[in-house]
Amino acid sequence: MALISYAQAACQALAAAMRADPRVLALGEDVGRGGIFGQYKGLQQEFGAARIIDTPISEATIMGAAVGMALTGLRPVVEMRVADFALCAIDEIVNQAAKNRYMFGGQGRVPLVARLPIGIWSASAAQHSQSLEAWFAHIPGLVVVAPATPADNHALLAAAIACDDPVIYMEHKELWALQGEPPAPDPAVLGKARVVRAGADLTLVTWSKLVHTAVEAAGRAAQHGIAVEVIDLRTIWPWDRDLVLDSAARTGRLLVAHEAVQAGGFGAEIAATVAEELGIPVRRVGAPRIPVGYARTLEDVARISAERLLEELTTFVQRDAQRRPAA
Amino acid sequence: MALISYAQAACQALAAAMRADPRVLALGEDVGRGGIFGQYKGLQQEFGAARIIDTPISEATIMGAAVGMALTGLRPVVEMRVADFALCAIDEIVNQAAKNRYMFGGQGRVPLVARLPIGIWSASAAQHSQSLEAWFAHIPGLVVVAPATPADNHALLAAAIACDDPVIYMEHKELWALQGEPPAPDPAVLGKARVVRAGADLTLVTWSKLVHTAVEAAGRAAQHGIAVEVIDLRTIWPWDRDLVLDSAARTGRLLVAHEAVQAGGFGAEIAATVAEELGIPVRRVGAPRIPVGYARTLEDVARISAERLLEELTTFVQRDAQRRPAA
Amino acid sequence: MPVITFPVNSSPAEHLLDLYRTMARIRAFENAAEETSRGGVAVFGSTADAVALVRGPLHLSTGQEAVAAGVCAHLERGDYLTSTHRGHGHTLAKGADTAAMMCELFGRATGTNHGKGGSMHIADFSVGMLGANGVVAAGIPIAVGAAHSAKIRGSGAIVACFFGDGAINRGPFLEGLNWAKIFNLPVLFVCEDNRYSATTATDAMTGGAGAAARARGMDIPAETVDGNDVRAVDHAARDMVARIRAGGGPQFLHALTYRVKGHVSVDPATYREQGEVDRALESDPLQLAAARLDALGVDAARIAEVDAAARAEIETALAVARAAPWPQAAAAYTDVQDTGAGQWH
Amino acid sequence: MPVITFPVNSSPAEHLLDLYRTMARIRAFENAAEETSRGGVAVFGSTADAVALVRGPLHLSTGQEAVAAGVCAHLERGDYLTSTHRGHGHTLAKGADTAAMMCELFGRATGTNHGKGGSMHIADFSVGMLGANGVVAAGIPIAVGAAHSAKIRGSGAIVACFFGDGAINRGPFLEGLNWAKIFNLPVLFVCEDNRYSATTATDAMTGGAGAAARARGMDIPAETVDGNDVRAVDHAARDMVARIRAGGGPQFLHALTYRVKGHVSVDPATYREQGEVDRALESDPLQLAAARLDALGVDAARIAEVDAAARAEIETALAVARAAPWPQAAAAYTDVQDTGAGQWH
Ligand SMILES: Cc1ncc(C[n+]2csc(CCOP(=O)(O)OP(=O)(O)O)c2C)c(N)n1
Ligand SMILES: Cc1ncc(C[n+]2csc(CCOP(=O)(O)OP(=O)(O)O)c2C)c(N)n1
Ligand SMILES: [Mg+2]
Ligand SMILES: [Mg+2]
Repeated sequence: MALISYAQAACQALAAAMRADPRVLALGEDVGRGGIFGQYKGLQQEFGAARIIDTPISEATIMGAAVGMALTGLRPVVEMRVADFALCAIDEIVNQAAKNRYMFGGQGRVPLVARLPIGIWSASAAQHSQSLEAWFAHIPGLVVVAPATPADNHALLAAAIACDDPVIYMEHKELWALQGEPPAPDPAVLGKARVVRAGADLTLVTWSKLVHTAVEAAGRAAQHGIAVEVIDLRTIWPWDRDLVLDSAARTGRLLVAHEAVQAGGFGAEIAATVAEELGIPVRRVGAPRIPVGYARTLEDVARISAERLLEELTTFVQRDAQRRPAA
Repeated sequence: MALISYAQAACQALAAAMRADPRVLALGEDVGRGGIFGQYKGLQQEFGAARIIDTPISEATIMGAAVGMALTGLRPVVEMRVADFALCAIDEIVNQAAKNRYMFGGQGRVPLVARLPIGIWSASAAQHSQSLEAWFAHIPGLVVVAPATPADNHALLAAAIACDDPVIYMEHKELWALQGEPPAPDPAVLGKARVVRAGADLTLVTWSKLVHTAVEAAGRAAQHGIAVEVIDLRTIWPWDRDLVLDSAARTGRLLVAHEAVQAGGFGAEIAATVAEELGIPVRRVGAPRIPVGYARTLEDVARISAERLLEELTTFVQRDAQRRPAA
Repeated sequence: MPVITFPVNSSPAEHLLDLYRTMARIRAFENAAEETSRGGVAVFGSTADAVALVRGPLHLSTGQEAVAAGVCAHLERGDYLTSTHRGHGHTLAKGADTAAMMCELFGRATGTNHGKGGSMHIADFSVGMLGANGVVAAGIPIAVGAAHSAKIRGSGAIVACFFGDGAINRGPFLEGLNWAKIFNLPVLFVCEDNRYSATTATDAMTGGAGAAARARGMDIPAETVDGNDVRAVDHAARDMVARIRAGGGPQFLHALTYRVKGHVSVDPATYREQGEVDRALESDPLQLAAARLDALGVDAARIAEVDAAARAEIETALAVARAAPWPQAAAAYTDVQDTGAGQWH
Repeated sequence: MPVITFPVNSSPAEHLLDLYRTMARIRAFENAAEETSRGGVAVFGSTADAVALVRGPLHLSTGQEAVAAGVCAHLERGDYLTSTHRGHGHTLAKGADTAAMMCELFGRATGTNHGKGGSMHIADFSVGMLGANGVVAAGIPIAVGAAHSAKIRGSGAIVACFFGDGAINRGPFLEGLNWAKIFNLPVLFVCEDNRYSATTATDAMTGGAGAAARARGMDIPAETVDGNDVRAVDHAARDMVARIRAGGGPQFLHALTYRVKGHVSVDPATYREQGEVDRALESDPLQLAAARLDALGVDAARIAEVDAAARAEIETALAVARAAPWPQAAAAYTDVQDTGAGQWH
């Protein structure tokens, strides 16, 4: 079967949703020319300018208008280009989209999908490289999704569009061109993680682009006799507590890795939960608390490499095995 | 000695800083009439409208202009009224103030203090009740401070104004009228926590208004024979890791409590760190992941009471003592 | 687009009496809210009295009733409205039930928002009232989106978007007006210019001639009217709404009025001259309308009847609200979100 | 305020040659940057070539040089400037060293930002250039704050605030202009209208007559000029800067130009007609200025000399940049913040 890119997969999921449901539409800057990552390619030709809506550079109103649309019977997909620019629309996301249903006593629903790509984008420096999934997981009312593969970018986007809650949908800025297996037609179930690789020595929870790094590190760890169970979280909120706790209880060790800054990252939530619930050793790997610099030597410091992951998990397992040889 | 209110203490610290340094000024809505909490009372009379600057309702530009002022030799104190409205100025805080120094290679400094009061404000519902300190702790470049007492609101504000970094200064919306001991003249040291009450059985880390709740709960726990060490974190970033780890290592149990939503709150960072470093039992108490409702019955669900804290810490200590009787 | 039928205009006197009735009901509602809120507002560093019936910030539109009444007279039930923190008048004029509204202010389970919102977030989606908003100017993009939606769906609905004079200095004002203009959306922007933004006189904070000039700078037709003269508002709104329904795109109504009370109910507003307030009280919109009704030959008894009916309606609303149940604590966990329901910790 | 002395104007021909020189240097700089960036931009889903010297998004101002040159000719070193993602021209024209700039584009330790910013964040505070910005319109509030600061400190400095035609639809545009107006600040707003916002023709996204009309809606004096005619920009900027220095408050210059290249260097810009581009190329600002210099009797050899000097300067810059050291990995941890330094995990 022909492979498909991460961008194409999302494009197809959106097109399918638009064909099936006239309430679905997309709005944002440059979408009419296919979006700057090709993630809306050909859609305006098929669906017209009234449903693939080019907008001014007005992030606050792109998001705010989507709230108004969602409240009145449409299901907008909101293009924010990168999560960094969505910082111009935070009131609209947090005070309006997320709280609307609750604050007004359930009179309305805000079924929108806001696409906020995260991650370091090679050589794009501090204002185009942020991973802010932890922020949105902290906000009641929001669902937070971060697909790692083309297949998931189809299945999860389809699920997000079908969802009646506002969904913060965080693709990764460096995965657009990634090729992968063609997607299944069915939407995913939001909130369900996926075991990418089974293993008995350590549970490694991660998401987004780092899933691929984790798989690589796990492969190399296996050569050193360490069996790593890699879990792709897929949905950051609600996260799949049961699956993670099950796995961690079995392996007895939890490592969470994410590209976001480690301090205050969502890894803290997972590590803290596992520590509270299971009392097993936990560790986190995230970016240092520094902005992302432009020069490659600087940018690399903010990236989590497979080498780094391998080193962290090896040290973790070895130290812990020494400490508790009976375990 | 006469007691002083939390609002007055901040007012005095700002006035003292303005007298000592002509570069210090304040800007924001309604500051000319003393601010809506009296936290700028009398200042425009003393310092004039050019230094206590009334502004339009333009949060993005209040913050952005402060960045421009800070870069060019002033030391602005930025009034945001409540953290919730600062959501209209997030690009300016995160992409501009926090990253400026780094992104431009250290050419400039952004010595500003942004006042973003947090916490539930009685009967003010979902858009005036958020505690978002975890967000800013996650952002490289920012210092995050949360004073609990009048004395600290003097000492910490003085330190924040003296600091060359952008400081997110989070007073509590329900502490303005709190009376307390008059402050010492010296500024605090940012990043240093304070042991409010010593105890050997459990370390309870908290900040802002919950410090008072924690002290009450600790007093009642003492009557049940549980000695709680209460730590007021004061600075959320950089947080006083050493003090917390020392205490937790001594007591063998860590409980973090905050008024913010528990999921993704800063308690996760502390709990995860302590679990990683010490491997001791940890627990967190925070608000459920729900917006704050208006009716008191609903609002109360989002509040952390002394009863709740007492129950959590008692259960924690008792269960843990059973599990590890030798500890 | 589907055809919408409008109510046949009654005689000028009857129409004005209808407008007067709306204003009287708003006035009575807010007087009652103010009365039952005494001690309930924790603001300016004070602590809320636990026993007050209406608690939290209460923003009264006393003296501004003509704007809500005059504009909403031209809205259908299926039309939408977005409001501000000062939204009682808009909500009532759009057709919400006053008892349900009072229950909301009292924080009861039977309130329009089931006690989750209170005064500052009052909403009645069943009559198209999409909500008061605690964030200045935040209703503007939402209004524009609702109008965009109506246009896309071809529902024929229009949107009335209310905001204050202070809101025109926030970014979403520009963005929202621009959006409405380029997509030619059916939205009536209504700037309720009561001259204050909290404790600040807005004029000194506003560059240029103000609201209408900015709208015109984006080629949105704009008119400034005496917002205390309900007929002036009514006429301007009628014409603008007609243009909007005819596909003419966004229109902008700038209504000059005055905030008679403090910013919130407990604000003594000592930052302004009493003389200024006194002068403003001389052009109270209800008194102006009553005088005009008189001139049109409407019997004083009929006006008194309307006043009495309004007061009686609100007495009933108070009684209903007093007797209404509180939300259960469990309700704090409902209507958060569907996905992950139950995972609230 | 302290007195500021201005350079005595040279003859019109010499002044125009100075402007031409600035434009030629910008053109040479950007041509070199484009050349050395081939394969280095990871955009439109492609992956960056690891060996390219200039990497990441590169926004060229080719064809727009007259705006930077004409405006900056009237700025002192102590004046400030805020820029956009398309900021090479502004930086150079404000007086930054081209070798340090090229080092920054190459990501070297010797760059203006020590390799931390790259093209999109180029800055040289030592000449008052407060930074290019990756967020559209974000420079506007910063500019306004710098102007406010200059006024408060009585430094006599003014601020030139550059932004694109797309930026006028973001909220900070309104907020910043309003702020500058009410505080009567020394700021020159410069809208570089190159007709595109990334792949989108800005016109269809802009309600009303555009930038200047909006400024006038706030009573800020505004003028629209041919932004490819460096003399037009120069004259307008001269007069506006003089009014600003005289305490006249904010002024607004709307410069009509054209984005000859794609949005970023790798954008083929297939969304527009080649004819449109061809027509625009006919009014290339350098060619226009050269023709005018010729008409003023300036020898062609002198112009060629300027061109050659510009190219030579940039060749040197390239050589310096190629040889310059990378930042150490440890530098990734510097200039984050003082408080808690070392606690970066
Ligand atoms: C974004 C934002 N900033 C500040 C506030 C605080 N605030 C509430 S109402 C108000 C004044 C609003 O003035 P205006 O728009 O004229 O409305 P009015 O109160 O006069 O009806 C302010 C500053 C807010 N709610 N939201
Ligand atoms: C807030 C924000 N939204 C979107 C973008 C993505 N973006 C970068 S440049 C650009 C176009 C800007 O157009 P204009 O202001 O006319 O400047 P030009 O590129 O034409 O110089 C866009 C949309 C951004 N950088 N910031
Ligand atoms: Mg007002
Ligand atoms: Mg442009």
